Amino acid sequence: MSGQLAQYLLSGITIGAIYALVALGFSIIFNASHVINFAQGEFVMIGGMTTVSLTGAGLPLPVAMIAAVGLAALVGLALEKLAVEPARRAPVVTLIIITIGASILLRGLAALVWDKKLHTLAPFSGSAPIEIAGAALLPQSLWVLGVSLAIVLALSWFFGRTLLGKAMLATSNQGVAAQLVGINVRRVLLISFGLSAALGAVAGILITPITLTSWDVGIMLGLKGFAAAVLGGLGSGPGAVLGGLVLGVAESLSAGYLSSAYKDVIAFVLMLAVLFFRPAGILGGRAAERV
Amino acid sequence: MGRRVAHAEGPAVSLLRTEGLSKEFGGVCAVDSLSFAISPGRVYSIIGPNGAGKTTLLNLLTGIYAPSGGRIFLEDADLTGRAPHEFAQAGVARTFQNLQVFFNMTALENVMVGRYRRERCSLATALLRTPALARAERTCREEAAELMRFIGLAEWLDARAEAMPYGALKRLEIARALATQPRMLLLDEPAAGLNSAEMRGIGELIGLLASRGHTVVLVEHNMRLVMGVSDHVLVLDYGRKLAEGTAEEVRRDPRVIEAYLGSALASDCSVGSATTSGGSAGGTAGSVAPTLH
Amino acid sequence: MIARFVSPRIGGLAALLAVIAALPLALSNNYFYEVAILVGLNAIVCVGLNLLIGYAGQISLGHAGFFGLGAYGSAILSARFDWPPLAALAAATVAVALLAYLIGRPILRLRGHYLAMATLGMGVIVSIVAATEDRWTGGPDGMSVPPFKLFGATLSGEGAWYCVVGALLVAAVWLSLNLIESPTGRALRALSSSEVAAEVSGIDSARQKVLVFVISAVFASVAGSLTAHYSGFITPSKLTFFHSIELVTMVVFGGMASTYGAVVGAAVLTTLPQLLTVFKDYEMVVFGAIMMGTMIFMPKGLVPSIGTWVGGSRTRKDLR
Amino acid sequence: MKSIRIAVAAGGTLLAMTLAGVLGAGIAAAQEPIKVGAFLSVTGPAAFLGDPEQKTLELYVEKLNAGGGVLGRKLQLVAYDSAGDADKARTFARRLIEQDKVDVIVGGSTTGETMAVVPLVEQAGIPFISLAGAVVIIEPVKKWVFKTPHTDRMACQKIFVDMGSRGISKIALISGAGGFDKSMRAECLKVAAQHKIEIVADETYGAGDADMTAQLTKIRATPGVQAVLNTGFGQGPAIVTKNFGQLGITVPLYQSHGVASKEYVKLSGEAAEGVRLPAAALLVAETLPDSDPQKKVVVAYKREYEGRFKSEVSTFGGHAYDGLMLVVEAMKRAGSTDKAKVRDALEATRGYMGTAGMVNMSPHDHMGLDLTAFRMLEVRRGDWSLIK
Repeated sequence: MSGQLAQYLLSGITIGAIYALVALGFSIIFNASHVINFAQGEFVMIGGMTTVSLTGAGLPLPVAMIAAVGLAALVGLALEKLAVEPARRAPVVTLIIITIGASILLRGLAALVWDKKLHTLAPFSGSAPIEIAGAALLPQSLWVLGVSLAIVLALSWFFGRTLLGKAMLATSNQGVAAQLVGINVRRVLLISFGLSAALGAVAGILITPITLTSWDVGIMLGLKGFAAAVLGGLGSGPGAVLGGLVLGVAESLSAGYLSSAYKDVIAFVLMLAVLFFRPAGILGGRAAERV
Repeated sequence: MGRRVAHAEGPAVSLLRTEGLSKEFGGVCAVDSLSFAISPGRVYSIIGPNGAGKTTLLNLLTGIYAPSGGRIFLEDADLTGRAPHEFAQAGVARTFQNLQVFFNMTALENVMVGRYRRERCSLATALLRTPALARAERTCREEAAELMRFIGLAEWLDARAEAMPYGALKRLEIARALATQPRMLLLDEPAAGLNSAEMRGIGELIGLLASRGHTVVLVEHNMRLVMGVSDHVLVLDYGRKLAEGTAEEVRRDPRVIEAYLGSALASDCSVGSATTSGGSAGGTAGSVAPTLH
Repeated sequence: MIARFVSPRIGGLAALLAVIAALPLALSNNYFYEVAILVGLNAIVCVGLNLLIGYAGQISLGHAGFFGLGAYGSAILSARFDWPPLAALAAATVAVALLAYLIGRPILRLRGHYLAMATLGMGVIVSIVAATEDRWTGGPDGMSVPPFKLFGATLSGEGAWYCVVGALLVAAVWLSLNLIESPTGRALRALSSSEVAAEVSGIDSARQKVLVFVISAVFASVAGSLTAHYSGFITPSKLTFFHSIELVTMVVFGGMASTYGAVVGAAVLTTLPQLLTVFKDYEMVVFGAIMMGTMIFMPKGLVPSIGTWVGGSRTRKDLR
Repeated sequence: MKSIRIAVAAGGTLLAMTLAGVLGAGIAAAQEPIKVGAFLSVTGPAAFLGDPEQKTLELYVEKLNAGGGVLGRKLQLVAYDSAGDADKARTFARRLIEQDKVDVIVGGSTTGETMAVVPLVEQAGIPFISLAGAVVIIEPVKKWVFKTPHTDRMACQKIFVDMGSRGISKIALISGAGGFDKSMRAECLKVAAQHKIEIVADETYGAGDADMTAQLTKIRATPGVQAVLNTGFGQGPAIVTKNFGQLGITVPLYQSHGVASKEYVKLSGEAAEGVRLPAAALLVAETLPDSDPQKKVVVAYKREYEGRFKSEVSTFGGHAYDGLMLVVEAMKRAGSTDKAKVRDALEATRGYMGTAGMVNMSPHDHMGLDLTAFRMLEVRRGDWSLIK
């Protein structure tokens, strides 16, 4: 039985780490622009699909990865410059629709450029499961976890230590003030999109050996990642990771002990509960938007 | 127009009363156990250097903040901890330091919103627009228009709020507040950002309101305006009552002079800053108001 | 003076009636009727949703949930318990109204993205339940729904449906126009502009939000029930997050805070996929591009933009 | 009145749009060719069904025309993407019937889309060949509705027979949330008893789930499980298979015909070794003995498809091929495209050899396949191999 529980926890952590990586992307953009980018899942897809097709074309994995991350970043920059920037002063709904339009567009392009089939990558360090407390864990999951943590550390350093990072934080808290003290807000937003797109791509590459990838893999991942980000507190890096892990563990525990059919419902109910009773999220500093 | 002659008489009974009213933000007391009473039909001014807690006090008196301690009474009714709309329904109306005009409506509609308290109708009535409602709406429109003329906004009757100049918007807020037929009207820096001519206009308006028996509570930086119109002045400093009395008494009070000389500059530039914030009205909603409960 | 605030409603309704009356001349076969009917049904949802999003300024990414609850409510009651469709529709509507009322208060305390997320989550939950409870809903493969009966007579034939839906659409528009012009409508517009100012003007904003939330949910539910009976078959695809997005897009595309905008938005986005079939594989790309393009270049939405273009700048109010 | 002008402007736009809809829709060519209508989920969750189906139809309509068409007339394919959405499917079917005036409809990648359309075709009286799996499509028999794929019930039976031959009686079921998955799960639960199979665990996973180890762990912990059956298609089964290996579960794993493509083996890697599933002969075309009557047709289709699209055949494309060919055969035999005649001819189909197997239609059977049409396959060394 305890082995069973251990397995549920490990499975939860595996899924959770995936959600966490996607959630981080949401948080970065939200931090800088207070925009929820519904195309975040598509960055994940681009990362995975590009890597797959490039390795398929014979490129070595590392090269393919770098190219994929680069491509995603470019798409992110383009999205900000061409779609979000022009509508920055528009109401939340408009921005939501723009990013959703972008996600549909990107998905459509992916289906044209590549195909509508499922693809996968070989796990980076073999598929021999690691035995922990009578439970099996894929080495790939460790990769996902490790990289998420590394990214969180890197981000906290970036936002806490570097000038640009501080500028981005300032922009998120006090757009006007930031402008007054000479921060180039537009540039910050641009960078935030590029950054989170690249991050999404990294996620897409890392998780492909586990979840497989396809032209429309972004939909569900985007939704769950979003939920995780909200759960942990929009805009908080550690919150995103925690939110992801909580969501993942909640899912696998409810799949194990309650009902696998309703595990997603349970995940979203959890999210609603957090929204109702702690709108700022588990680790969210700022409270829900004010009057 | 609400002529409440009944309240204009018998200043013995106080209209609004607070007992040990306090509000702290993270340990800092913005308003510190404040007790005072406002008698009806007068112009009651609250002054004090910047950060003295004037706006906080106003937010307490309109239910936007829930007090951390003390009580608020409107005549005998205890309004402590009530929601802003309950204060409004009890007869407390206010304007805002940085404009809170409904920019998605015409000026007239803004004033009509003020009459919500009286015009509100059942959902069915609203959906079916019964003849009764249509009639009520017509009178509502006409009376709102009349009120606007009275406030001196005749030329803006059909204008969209977003198209109106700052000075007119300041008056529009007052009109909207009056439209609720308040028993007490709270004005938060009505002169902030106005030129001297407009300021004189506001002064005259306040005088006119008082003469019509309205109870006006005025929070204002501009001493000339305050001293000109006030029957009674309350001086705050660091959230505490520093002095209270007629304009004359207060002006002569050494503590007041001391406190003011100390921060004369502050009060000046604060008027300036109020201008800028007023200029970007609408967008600055977040800065005044905390979350409603 | 009187004419000033009566005419926009009369004039607009007249125009709408004219269009609905004239359209059959263009509808050369049942396929076109079907598209027109679907336009009408979506338009009814959007007119309601516009009260919430456009006027009260509250987002909902979960309205497909209410649409679907109405649809499945009718479907299950009439198919599994052979209730008369009209009674089923009524029961479903009441149930949805109650649900909306119950979840309305906690959800509408949230703002902006948090509200969006909460409503989205609510919608997702509904759609998962519908797909899982196959005993009742037939699961992802859906279930068939008996035809609609009005006072014993079966409502069949595209023409008949067209008339019913057309009449209902006019009614929906009329109700929404009335509401907006009423004190309640002003209260909604007020709180969407400045909630604190609305409150100090004596408006119980929480209550008003819940009220409009319930109204929009009811509009969606009724349209959902009718859609189910009309197409005679229903699958969870109409409850999904994507359908919610579709609905919101219709409203925003047509023009927020414009009832006719909602109608036009529904018309455009319902017919668009039919037009885009020309693009074959490029359909999605084009659709996405159109969504983004209109939002970027016409953030005010189609009708208000045309309005300002036709009648100068002071028309937004009249566009109700 | 400005306001009226606005209202008119709004009304005008509405009218204009709908008219545009009318015109845009009216892209119908000359009456000359035989029109084959199709609505397939080329995008959306079931894209991997609709995509090969559409490709196949395009390919073979082209080939037939190159070969002089049917009854001396060219074929014209009118295909719409219903994106797995039943309501879209219905509207497009209506469009095919009313607007494009097609002679026959081949399509409906999923059961939901098919069932939503059935009332329409029955009412309009037009031959309709569905490419979806569930039994409900042909049970009870509907006058104008036929289908080419094996039913999910047959798949269950085929699997249970094989299990029986290995002495397996207690199994665990794990299925996805999709229509195919749930429908097959239901059928398996129905027929299990007849084959003396007891289902001791019944787990499900959601669409787009990334990991099923939780469900599989629960199954592993259930006492007496001798085999696991996964009903589902797409991403799910591949992940189930991976997790299955990852958890080191040793009992045999059965998959459904829903994953009958090389893709599945590729995706699930070595974990797929030993997995068994029922599928059409198409998957093992080359390895079939030359004696096998089906070999010629499946090899031909495989070569055509892979030669043209440079991607593995899947049985789904095969279903579309069978659908089109059945119609063509029927038209030839009927000697006309008259809907009623074609329908009768379809119902009279005997001994047609397709990618799915030998088709013998009858008034009580609008699919015409039997269990022999299914081959039991096992993954050996990363490829399919026949089990006798």
